[in-house]
Amino acid sequence: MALIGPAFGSFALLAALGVVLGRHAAGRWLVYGGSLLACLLLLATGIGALDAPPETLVLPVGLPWTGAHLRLDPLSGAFLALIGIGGAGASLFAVGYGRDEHAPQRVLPFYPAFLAGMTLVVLADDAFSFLFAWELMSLASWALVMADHRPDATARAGYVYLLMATFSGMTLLLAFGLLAGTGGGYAFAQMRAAQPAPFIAGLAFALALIGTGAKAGLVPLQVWLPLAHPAAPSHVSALMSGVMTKVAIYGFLRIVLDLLGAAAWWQAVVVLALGGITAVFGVLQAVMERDLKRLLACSTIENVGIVFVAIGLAMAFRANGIAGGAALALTAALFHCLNHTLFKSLLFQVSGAVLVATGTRDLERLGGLIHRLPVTAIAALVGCAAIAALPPLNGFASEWLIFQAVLLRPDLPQWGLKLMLPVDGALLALAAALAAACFVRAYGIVFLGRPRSEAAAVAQEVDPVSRAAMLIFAALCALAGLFPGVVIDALAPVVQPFAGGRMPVQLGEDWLTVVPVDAARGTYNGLLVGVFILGSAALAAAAVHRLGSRAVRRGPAWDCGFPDPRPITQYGGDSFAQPLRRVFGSVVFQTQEQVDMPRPGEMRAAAIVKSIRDPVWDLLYVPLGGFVARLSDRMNGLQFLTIRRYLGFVFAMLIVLLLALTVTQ
Amino acid sequence: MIDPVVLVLLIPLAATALLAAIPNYRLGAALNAAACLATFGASVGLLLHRPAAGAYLLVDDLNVVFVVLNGFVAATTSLFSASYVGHELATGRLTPRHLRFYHAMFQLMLFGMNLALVANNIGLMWVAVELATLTTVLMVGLYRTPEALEAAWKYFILGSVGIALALFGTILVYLAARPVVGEGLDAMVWTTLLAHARDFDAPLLNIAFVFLLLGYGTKVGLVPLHAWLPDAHAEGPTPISAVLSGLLLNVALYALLRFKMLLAANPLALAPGPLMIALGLLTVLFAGVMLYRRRDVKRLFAYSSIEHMGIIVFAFGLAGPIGNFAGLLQMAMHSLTKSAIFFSVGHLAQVKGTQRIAEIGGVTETHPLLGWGLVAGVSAIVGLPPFGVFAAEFLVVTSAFAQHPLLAVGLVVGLLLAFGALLLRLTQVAFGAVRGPLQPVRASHLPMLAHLALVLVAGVWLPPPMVAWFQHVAELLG
Amino acid sequence: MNGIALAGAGWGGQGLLAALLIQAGQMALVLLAAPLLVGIVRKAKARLQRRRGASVLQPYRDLRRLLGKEVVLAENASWLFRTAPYAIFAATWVAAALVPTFATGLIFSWTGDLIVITALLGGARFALALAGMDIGTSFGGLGASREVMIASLAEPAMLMLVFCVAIVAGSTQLSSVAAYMLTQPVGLRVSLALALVALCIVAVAENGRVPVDNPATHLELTMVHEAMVLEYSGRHLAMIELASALKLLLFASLIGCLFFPFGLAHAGSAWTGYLLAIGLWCGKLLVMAGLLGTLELSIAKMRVFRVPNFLGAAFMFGLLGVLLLFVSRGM
Amino acid sequence: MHGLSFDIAHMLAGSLVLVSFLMLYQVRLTALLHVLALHALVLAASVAWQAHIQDAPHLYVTAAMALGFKALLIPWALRRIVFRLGIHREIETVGGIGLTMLGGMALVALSLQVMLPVTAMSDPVAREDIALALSVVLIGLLMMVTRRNAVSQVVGFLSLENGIILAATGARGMPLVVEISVAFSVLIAFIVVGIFLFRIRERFDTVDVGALDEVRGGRA
Repeated sequence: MALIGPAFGSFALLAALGVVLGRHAAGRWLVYGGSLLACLLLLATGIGALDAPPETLVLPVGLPWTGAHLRLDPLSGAFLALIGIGGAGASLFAVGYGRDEHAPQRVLPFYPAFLAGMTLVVLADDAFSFLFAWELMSLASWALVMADHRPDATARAGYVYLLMATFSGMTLLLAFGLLAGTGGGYAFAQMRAAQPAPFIAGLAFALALIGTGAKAGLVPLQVWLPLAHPAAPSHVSALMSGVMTKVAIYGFLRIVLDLLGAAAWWQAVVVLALGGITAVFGVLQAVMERDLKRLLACSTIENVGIVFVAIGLAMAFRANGIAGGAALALTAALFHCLNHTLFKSLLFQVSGAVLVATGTRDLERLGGLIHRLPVTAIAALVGCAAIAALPPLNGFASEWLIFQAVLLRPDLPQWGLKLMLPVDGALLALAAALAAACFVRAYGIVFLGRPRSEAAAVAQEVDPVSRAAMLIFAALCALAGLFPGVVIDALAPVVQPFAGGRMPVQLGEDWLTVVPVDAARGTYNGLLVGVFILGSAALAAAAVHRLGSRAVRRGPAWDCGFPDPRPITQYGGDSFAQPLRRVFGSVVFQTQEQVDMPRPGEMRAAAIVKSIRDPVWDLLYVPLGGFVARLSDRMNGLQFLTIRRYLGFVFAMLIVLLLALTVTQ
Repeated sequence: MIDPVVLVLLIPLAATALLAAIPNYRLGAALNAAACLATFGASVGLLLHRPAAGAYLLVDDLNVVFVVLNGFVAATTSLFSASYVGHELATGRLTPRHLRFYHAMFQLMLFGMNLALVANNIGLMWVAVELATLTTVLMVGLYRTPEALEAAWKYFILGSVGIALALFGTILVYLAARPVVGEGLDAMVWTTLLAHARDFDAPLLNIAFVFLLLGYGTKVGLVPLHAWLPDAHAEGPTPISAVLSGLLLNVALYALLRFKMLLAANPLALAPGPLMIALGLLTVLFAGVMLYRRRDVKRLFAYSSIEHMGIIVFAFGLAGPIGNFAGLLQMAMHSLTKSAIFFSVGHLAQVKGTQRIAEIGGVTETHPLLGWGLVAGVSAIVGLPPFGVFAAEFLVVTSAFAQHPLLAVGLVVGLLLAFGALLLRLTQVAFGAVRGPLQPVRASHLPMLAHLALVLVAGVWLPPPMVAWFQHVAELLG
Repeated sequence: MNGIALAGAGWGGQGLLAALLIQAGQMALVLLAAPLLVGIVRKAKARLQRRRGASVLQPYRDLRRLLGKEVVLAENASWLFRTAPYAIFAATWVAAALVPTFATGLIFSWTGDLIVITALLGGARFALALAGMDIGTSFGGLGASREVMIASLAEPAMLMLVFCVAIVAGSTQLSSVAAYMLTQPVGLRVSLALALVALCIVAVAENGRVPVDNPATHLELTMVHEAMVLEYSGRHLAMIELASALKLLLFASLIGCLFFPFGLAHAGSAWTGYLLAIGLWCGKLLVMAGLLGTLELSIAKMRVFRVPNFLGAAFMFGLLGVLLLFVSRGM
Repeated sequence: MHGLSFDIAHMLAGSLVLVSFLMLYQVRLTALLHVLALHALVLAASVAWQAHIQDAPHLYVTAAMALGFKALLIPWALRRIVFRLGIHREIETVGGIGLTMLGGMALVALSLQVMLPVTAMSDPVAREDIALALSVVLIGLLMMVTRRNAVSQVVGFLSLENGIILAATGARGMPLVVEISVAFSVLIAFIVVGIFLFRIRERFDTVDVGALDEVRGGRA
């Protein structure tokens, strides 16, 4: 806790510096360098708090009679560490990347504020501080989204984003109002102590789910995410996707697991259902997306869904008193949060590097960057493999744990859970496979093949600092995948109070094998899998080179007899996605393709038009927006009445009130 | 040593006379600012030395904050006004003669508002509110354009009816008090009334409250009594818009609160809570919807003021220590924030030569300080942290949801509606492609920054004495 | 604590060395047997078509010839294109080594479970699809695009049947599952039957067999797997061919050890037991090769966009099996 | 004595209500102005009577103002405006006379009903007076709402205000009555001057901001 003060102080100082030195290069170095140090401080504090008793602090600010309560317990510590890692990575990347910022004075002041907001969310121990930080985080990130404010798309993104963020804040406000009761017990300690009636607890749960889900990106509250995350500068996108969604998940955990206490099983069913739908929906959107950063944002939705599935599992087990299962699922959820922070930060950094190098995020204008950006390409490959859940990287480790949790107890007593668990397993499996497809596409189109535009053909590798940041994160992805036991053991004290138990100690196992429950049920050893793959690949390569031919000749690619050297003959992003679009998109997204083929003799070009509709947008937001528009059109007439009419209102009001008075008396 | 409360009244009154006599507008503007600052100084004196309640004047926990706030906002507005009218004079929209009138009226209005705040006599309070209203009517019509006259006329007529209804209510309060307190002046002295309110005839008090609610509610801008408010804000000079939103609405609401205390002190009287909640909710929802079709930037923020008055009345309707505290806090915060917004908007409208939202764009780029000031102001007014309105809205919504879940949901819908509209327009004005002229404006940024800084501080930390006063008042409000 | 030690405890006096030897023996065995299986399938098809067909050893000869040839790389091939064959081979080999072919309880069996095997195959496919896209020809992209579409359904179907089996056996560990199937009176269960059907469909799809793909085709527009490897030559092609042969063997062994586990040796069996198990395994493979050949001859290849329905059916079978298990343990 | 004073006060207040009804009945502006003068006259009488029975000489000032200002000056000024604007022949009401009268009756009933539970009033004169004053106020408001013409609306406002003065003077011993009536007179003077200066012929009604908005190109 002692390090929190300096961290906050430096964030405040850095924000001020950002205002003053916004336009100077020194500002960039100071703000990002300072943020990097502060984030490392947070990381240290967070890791230190994992295994320590909770510390509390009450400051005489905030709500007058409550004060600002801060609390650092293992759960906050875990997420603090997460913010530290993600923040440090983004800051380090930004030291280099920020050089290419068009308007640094629009980014620098808000960047530390954003970090400070997120930090405060996980430390807050009363409703006021929590929401204060929650909304501050939204506001600061909104300002960052608006950094490149000129395009109409940004205006729309920022609008939808802040509106949804405020919706989330308002919903949480209601949830806290319910938990605080009429007495105004806003401190979390009071809320923990209170035992709300089942109905109240259920309502609070629903509100918390909506409120935090809107911020994390649960379907159908995710619409802002693919708009806002890409609009921000890439290092901010990394923070928003990699860290802020986790802070939202923290909010859910804090309210539902901690403040509400034991949950009813139907709540787990709701979380499982939403999580599963979100995972598949997000990745389906990602696989069809042609903007690189939007693709990454959609994939964030998918991962949020996966985490919520894991949390739902933990709730289900907890509701049935299965401590081991709850511990497994919750550990998996937290581990996946960490992993997503690592590889999504990495991938957004990659997208930033690509953007700097080529000036575009459009898949149809990229290609062949593996030749021009060799280091970025390696880091990107690791990130894509990790997010595609390939062993031995980290994404697989956490998804494997979640699958183990799904398979753990098929004999739960409630019918809802009995049905939901296998369905969720199927949805997760589908999501995992689609994620692999999605990132084959992303990597293949961006880095492989031939460049699809002049900019991609002449791209230059990014600066060394950015490269270092990407390589560090790639290494972290690999490390977390090779040694998952370290993370699992570190998370044990976080999980313990909520699950009522913990996973078996992992570090004592032979060869660092991961044992979710007991060895007979299934084990996984990332390190050995990694060693085996590397070893056998090396063995094969050595043997082949020793025993077989080593000769290499370069020649033209096979053109099937129709030589057309233009890169446009390659598969592009849209063409690559076409089979998937036809298989999955036609149902969910009503995708349509219209081919306009000129008749023989006609000289015009053939054309294909594809259309994708977002069902969530169409079914929920468009009608809602239309309703408000119609209502305001209808009501607008009231602005233009005559004075006599307005007097009529006064008169009518008076009569109504007097009548009411006579009736009540 | 003259009593500061007398100074608070005398300085504006003297300045009115002086300013009416001075033809030089530059001197007038300076003197106006000086008088306002002096009044502010005197009001700060009230914080240190609070005179005992008299038959006519009273300074207590409730009004001391608002008197100081009044002094402060008036002082900053006078500074803003000085640069604002300079520009208006340069563009020929106003003449020195207008300004002489304007400055005198400004002080007279200040006098009226201060008098309404410190009056311990409900009759005197009524007179003072009427005075403040009439002076603002005159200033709203200052530009003499058809629209300005239209707005002033509308304001005047609706305001007059409101005044009449408020007077009727005041008479009824007197009638209720007379049998208990006795005839004469004492039966109109608020402190005496409060002391004896327990024994008043409850039905009479109820009827009185209905009339007072409608009468002063017209000034507050409660729907459906709000019609004058948007036009008056949009067509008058911007300093007046700032003062209208920032102060006059508060003064009217303050008057209403005084009477609510009487009702709260009488166990038999009807609880005005449900009525105020209903009116407040209606106001919030209505204003939220109306915000969407606004094309004039000042009218936009006028509707936002209506919305906030709705929230405040809703909060007072909720009552209880939290609801009342939230209402008081919201009053103070709204007054500071909204005037800051009008300072920014006023300069922006001047530089762009229009108040049409569609013709203003990208101002954070062309006028960073004004533009970001507007962004901060709007963020504050919609209730985002780290600004003070957030604390108030937090308290209102949480305590409402604990008591009346459905109503709280309605309130949240209204807040979100308003948020959506304001954010939409803010995005248009502050960001996006640059629209409108680019020349720099000779703006005084100090008032805006001072207000925003205060709102920011209040969002993080409230001074303990103020909290204590508000808590005491919240208790009295029932 | 260990479960792992427990798994290895059966080794008792035989010692670590023997355990390692058997593990290595299995790895070598699958590597050696894989081309043979391909040869047998081809032979079976030829015989059923009343052709003589090439020798069952022909795949070995092909591999040897490919290994000896020089590699012709397309002009803009990157390092990824050159390393991918080894990665594909390694991932597939490790996966194949994790499947108990003739014995359960191998010393490294706890390294990964069925889910890991699925993911390793996914990794190989990931690399292959990327390699297909590296050159920037339309065929590579076409193959990769269709491959990921097929995989996007085949992988979940595979996972569903993994779930199905894992729930029945209470473990995802293949050794445990096989041991369970062997020792417990599992009987005929609807969900296991569904899983078997699903596994067969997935196996057909994963190995690029008719009706999903045709390993013998050379008409570019209908290819999936062959389109991706179109640019490969020499030793690279050899590794890929070997990897796909390994994959076929892997699936055959998987079907064998999950659904027909009789005769599997277990940790601590005598040498004779192991020999018998190897013999039985070869017999199972022969039968399956024959069945596969028959199947391939008896149906026509599907249009690409009918494949999703085919695989969707497998997915649904798997899901249905799991649901039945969740709802009623008796099914 | 007490009974008689009560009766007379009551009668005067009642006549004020009656005259209000008379006002509602008038459709021609000139006639309306005459009734307005009558209204003010009755008010003056009522106030003077209150001054007499309450022994409050300052109320005579109010009575005198009612007589001089409202009964003479204002009707005269309005009459000039009416003639100058050339609308002296205009007849118009919204909803018809009969309906308006019916509404007026309902309002009187309402105000009596509202005042009924008020028990603790020491002196019944006041209670009845207040009930009648409330009727006058409500009818005045009704008139403002139902008439389109600016002048007749001013008349409505005046009668509303008369009702309030009636209430104020009926409240025994109320301080500041004179001041308040002076303040009100100022207000009314403002309105009349406003109509006169800005030639607000019918701006109460027909000229609305909506119409202006079109011209202004959407300043909403």
